[in-house]
Amino acid sequence: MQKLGMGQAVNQALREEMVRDPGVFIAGEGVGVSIHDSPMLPTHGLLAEFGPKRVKDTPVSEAAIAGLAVGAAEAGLRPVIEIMFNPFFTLASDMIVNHAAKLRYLSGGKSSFPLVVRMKSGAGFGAGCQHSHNLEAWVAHCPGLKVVMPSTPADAKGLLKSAIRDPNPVVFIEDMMLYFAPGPVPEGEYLIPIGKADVKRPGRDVTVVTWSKMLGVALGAAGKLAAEGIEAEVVDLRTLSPLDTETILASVRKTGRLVVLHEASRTGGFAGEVAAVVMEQAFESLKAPLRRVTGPDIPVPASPPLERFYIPDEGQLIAAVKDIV
Amino acid sequence: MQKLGMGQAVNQALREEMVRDPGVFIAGEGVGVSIHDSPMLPTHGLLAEFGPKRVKDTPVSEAAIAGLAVGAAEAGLRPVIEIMFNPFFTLASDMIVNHAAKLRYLSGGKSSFPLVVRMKSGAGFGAGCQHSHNLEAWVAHCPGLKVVMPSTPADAKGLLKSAIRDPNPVVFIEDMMLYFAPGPVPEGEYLIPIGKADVKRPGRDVTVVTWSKMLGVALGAAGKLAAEGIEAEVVDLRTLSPLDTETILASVRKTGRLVVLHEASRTGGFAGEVAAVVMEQAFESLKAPLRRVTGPDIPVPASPPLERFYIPDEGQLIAAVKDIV
Amino acid sequence: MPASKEKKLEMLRSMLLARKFEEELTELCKIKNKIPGMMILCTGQEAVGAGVCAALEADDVIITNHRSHSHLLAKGADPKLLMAEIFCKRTGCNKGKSGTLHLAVPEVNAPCTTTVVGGGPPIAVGRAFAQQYRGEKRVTVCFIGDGAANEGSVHEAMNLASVWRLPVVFVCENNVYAGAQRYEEHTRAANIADRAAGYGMPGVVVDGNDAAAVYDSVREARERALAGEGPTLIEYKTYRWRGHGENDMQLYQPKDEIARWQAACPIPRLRADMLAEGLVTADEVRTMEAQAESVVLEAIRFAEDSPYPEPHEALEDVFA
Amino acid sequence: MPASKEKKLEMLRSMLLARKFEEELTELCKIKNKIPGMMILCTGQEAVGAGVCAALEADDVIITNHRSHSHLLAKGADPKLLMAEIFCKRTGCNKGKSGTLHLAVPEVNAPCTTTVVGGGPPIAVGRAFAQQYRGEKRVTVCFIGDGAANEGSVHEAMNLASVWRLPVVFVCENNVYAGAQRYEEHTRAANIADRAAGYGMPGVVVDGNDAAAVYDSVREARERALAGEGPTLIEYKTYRWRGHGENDMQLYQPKDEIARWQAACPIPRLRADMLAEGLVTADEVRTMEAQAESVVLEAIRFAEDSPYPEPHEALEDVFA
Ligand SMILES: Cc1ncc(C[n+]2csc(CCOP(=O)(O)OP(=O)(O)O)c2C)c(N)n1
Ligand SMILES: Cc1ncc(C[n+]2csc(CCOP(=O)(O)OP(=O)(O)O)c2C)c(N)n1
Ligand SMILES: [Mg+2]
Ligand SMILES: [Mg+2]
Repeated sequence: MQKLGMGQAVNQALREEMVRDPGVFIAGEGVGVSIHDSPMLPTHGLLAEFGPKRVKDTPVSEAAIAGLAVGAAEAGLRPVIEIMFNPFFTLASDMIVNHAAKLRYLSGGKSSFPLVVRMKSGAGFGAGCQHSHNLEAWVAHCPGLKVVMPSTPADAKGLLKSAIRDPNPVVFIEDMMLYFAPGPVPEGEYLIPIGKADVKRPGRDVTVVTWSKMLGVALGAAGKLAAEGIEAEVVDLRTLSPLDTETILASVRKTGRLVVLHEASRTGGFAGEVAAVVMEQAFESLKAPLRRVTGPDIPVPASPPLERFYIPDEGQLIAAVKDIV
Repeated sequence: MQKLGMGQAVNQALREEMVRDPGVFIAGEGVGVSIHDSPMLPTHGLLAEFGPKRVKDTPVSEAAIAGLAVGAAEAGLRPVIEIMFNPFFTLASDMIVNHAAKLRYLSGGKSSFPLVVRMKSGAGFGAGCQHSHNLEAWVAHCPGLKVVMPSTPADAKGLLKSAIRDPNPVVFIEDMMLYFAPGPVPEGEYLIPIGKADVKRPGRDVTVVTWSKMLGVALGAAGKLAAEGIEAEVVDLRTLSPLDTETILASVRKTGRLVVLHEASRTGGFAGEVAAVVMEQAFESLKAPLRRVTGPDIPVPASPPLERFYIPDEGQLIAAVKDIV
Repeated sequence: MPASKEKKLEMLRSMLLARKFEEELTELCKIKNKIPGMMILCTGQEAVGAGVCAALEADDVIITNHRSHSHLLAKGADPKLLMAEIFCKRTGCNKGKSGTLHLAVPEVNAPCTTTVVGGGPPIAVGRAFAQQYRGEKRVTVCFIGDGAANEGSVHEAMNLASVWRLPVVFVCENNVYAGAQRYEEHTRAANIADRAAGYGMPGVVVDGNDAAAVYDSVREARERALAGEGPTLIEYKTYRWRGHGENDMQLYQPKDEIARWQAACPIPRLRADMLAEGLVTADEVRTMEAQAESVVLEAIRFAEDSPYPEPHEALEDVFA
Repeated sequence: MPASKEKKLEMLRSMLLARKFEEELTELCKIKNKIPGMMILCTGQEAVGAGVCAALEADDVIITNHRSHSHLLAKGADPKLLMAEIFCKRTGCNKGKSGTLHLAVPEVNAPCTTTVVGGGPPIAVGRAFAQQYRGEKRVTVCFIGDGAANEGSVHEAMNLASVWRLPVVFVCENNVYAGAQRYEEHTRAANIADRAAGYGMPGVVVDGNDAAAVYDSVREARERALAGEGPTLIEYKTYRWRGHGENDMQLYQPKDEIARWQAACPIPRLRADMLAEGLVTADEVRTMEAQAESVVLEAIRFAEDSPYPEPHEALEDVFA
């Protein structure tokens, strides 16, 4: 099987969908002519292949970029826009939250907004809190939006293709550090449905629910725990909204224990939603308290030792698991 | 004791703080000259009393309004800005989330941002989802911000005064429907500390955690439940961030049962945080599953029967409580 | 090409309809709980909607805002469905989900109405981009107010539309107020249209109470857009007779200012011109007025007789 | 009042310092993992920071952006503390919390630096509001790039500053690129300064490689601001010699364009003028260069010798 970084997998999905559907176009800051020239990046080569009509470099104007998507989607095109880094979602958020997500409802179901917002997220590249601030919990708390946050190149490809074909607005969040970690990607066309979690490692003793880059931490920790006889089941949400509560509940009903792991800061993070769902619907199965392993309630600092301190690691996850097993 | 609506109580707090501290000024759309002429509204009469130097009507420019607060606060003034309705928080969110909340951290603690963002929220006035969209969970998921959401006029007054004196950015969210519901307010100066929840009704059978307008629903339901012999303890968070976990935990350790009630839509709402805290730290005390009573995962509709359907009511809360007691 | 007789008749008809439509709403608002939510009227500004839409083809798109009645009626929206939506009834054009503030009528190419001030222009840019992308000979008109011009989104949208030569016409209805704030208090430049040069596009100031002039200016901007030269910003000087909404006490609006602008009402003005030019007779005008009245009264009857949506219908129409 | 001898010496000194500072950073970036995160240099643009800051008093405030080295050095920031912060060390001016992108130096009245493009102007408006509120005879200068000018926040801030006559000077460094995008691809107007008229404020275009001209233009804007007449937008035409960041391959930047602008380097230009005017001797210039070098090398030594912060220090400085 081909080995690709997540950026390359996203790139394949974009290419295939642009070939398939002439209504698909991409727009954003540097999606065409870029300061980088790396084939590891998601939009590499697309300008050369599809030309400036379908690969649109925009001014530094996040609200206009998002509005472009809203209007073009209503007209029946399939915009895939890029918001360079998650903190800049704020600047596009009126268009995405008050418009993309609501205008269909406000029209009584007459207008539709099939658009994709791709967004880079994650800490780990030393740029500090105005570039690194995971806000997936914001997006997941917004009726009318779907939220996808893949953890592997293979998932990213199949999910992005589904997102582009979805008749609704989808926010697709890519942890930038995953661009550079190659993984197997099936050849040829395939789709992964939005709204389905994936058990990335089965286990009987504890359920670890996670998504995006933290999957790697979860699997690493699970391997080490297994060596000590603790079998963690790792559930990769893949989609935060709509949330696959069935898969979560089935796992917790089996293991009786829940740890939620995410990179975003703790208070108000999406772990709370997972905890609430479990506490509502699998209470009788629970044998132990919840543990959350998350970023602390601070902005992401720039200095390497501080940034490492911010990002949850295997040691913290292992300690949390052992605490409740 | 005087009886005031929450708008009047906010007004008193603003007046007293403006008298006390010449660095306090207010700014926003219509905070001075207004289309309304109602003494029930928070900024009524302040322009006449303090003049246009300290009561600043702004253009319709939410980012500039928020930036005004950031810059003026750094200079040592005490800005109190108003974002007219919660959905427009999106337009100010870059300034509030990426700047007010982070610039102190980014400066290594050298610069400070003592500002207050007042924001109207809540459904119930038939304006639909671009005016009504409770996003307190967004703000509470942002390190560097404090989030206050009072439920009574008396709390509003004491909390706003604390917010204005706080050396950090505070987002102060007022449910507009509460402006018109008079309640007792102590005469004279008093402060209510940020970060302290309040048990608004003691009870032994179930803990209802809520905030803002939903307190009324909680107390109404608690009264009816009491008539049936079920004693609900109603915990009013008042501050979402920093969260008073002690008060929540003490209550749940006593009752063993938790219902969280909020008006915001369900998925990703702040109920999740409350649930997670309890599940982490009071697991052994829990006798029953969690119940959440919240707005559904839809935008707030305009038509009265639809909007009523959206807003959680006593019936739903009573049913949820009975389900687990 | 100045407005033909037919176009002038169309404009007069749509102004009469919008005026009557809103005069009735003014009255209905006095009846407690008759109409839920806010009520935002464009009484006195009808020449803008009428002139703009008369200059458009059916397939041209408009993106409008909170003060949309005359725009939508002029674009051909069914008054019954609009009225029912304003009443928040199930038969309304948006099934009661919207109410008066975000009336969307995709049937007449008014697919996205937003009450977020400044929300329209970025969307209009996207709609116009689709027209350009597909090679359609169509334009998108975006209505904003003078106050909206100070939103950042409007700036970003105008710049992008100009850089990409998109077929957009930005229509700014300068009605002197943004809420309770006078123009001079929110903008220092003499005209909003003065901003166009900063985007490398034409900025035009037009008498917004002169329907024929409105028509002409949009025809010209439309030509330019279709020729691939990009957007135009047209500012129409007009006036908001009524308050920001019907709950506005208008304490800040000088009475004589209102009277002055009422004396400059766009409807008698167009009517007088047409009578003078012999394009219409006094009798024909009376017939048009009667028609407008009967259409509006029928719309109100329809709205009043319609049921509210069932509560659980709130759950529909979130996702496609 | 044109720049005095002292002011010109100050500008030359600060340009030499900034140039040396960044030349060393260029070299350090070639050493893997020497400096964490991004590296964004203003090499070639030093006349703007030098000229602007020479025209300011110590109590005047600057709000700068991601490309801030020459601004901060010219405003008097300690090179050691800046360098240590760029190295992400505990001794850095922001204790390693910021790194290179948001260097804040309140000690020299550069209290809020933001790497959110367009984030500066609204904050500058607030800072200038405080100056006006307190009756201080001070101004706030806000640095933005040509690309930033297309952010909505900049529009809102310029409008508000002008309506309220705030003492702000908006400085737009037009260095031809925003990331990999050329000016013509993001803006259709010939100049960013053409936008000023739309806010009712003066817009001035100045050669950004002419330090003395930069100085003059800011003195004038500062006078205007202090006289209560409000903001000015000054656009400096200059050029980004290096890539957007040091990881930029510059494939899109024509080599001959870079060469042309390098030939127009602001440093030899000011030096030549000063030599011709007899304000400085060649020997004195060499001494200044040597001083700059020793300051920079000492700063690097300080940064290299400094410890990283302890991990748990990440938890500090969130709240006051
Ligand atoms: C983003 C945003 N801010 C504030 C409001 C509240 N608001 C509604 S209309 C309005 C004034 C708009 O003025 P203008 O653009 O001149 O339009 P007009 O009402 O005069 O037609 C305001 C402030 C809003 N709806 N959206
Ligand atoms: C809101 C926002 N969008 C995008 C970026 C990424 N970015 C950083 S610098 C830059 C280009 C800015 O260009 P310009 O304003 O001309 O400044 P210059 O880099 O040329 O000094 C971009 C797009 C950002 N930091 N913030
Ligand atoms: Mg107006
Ligand atoms: Mg630039």
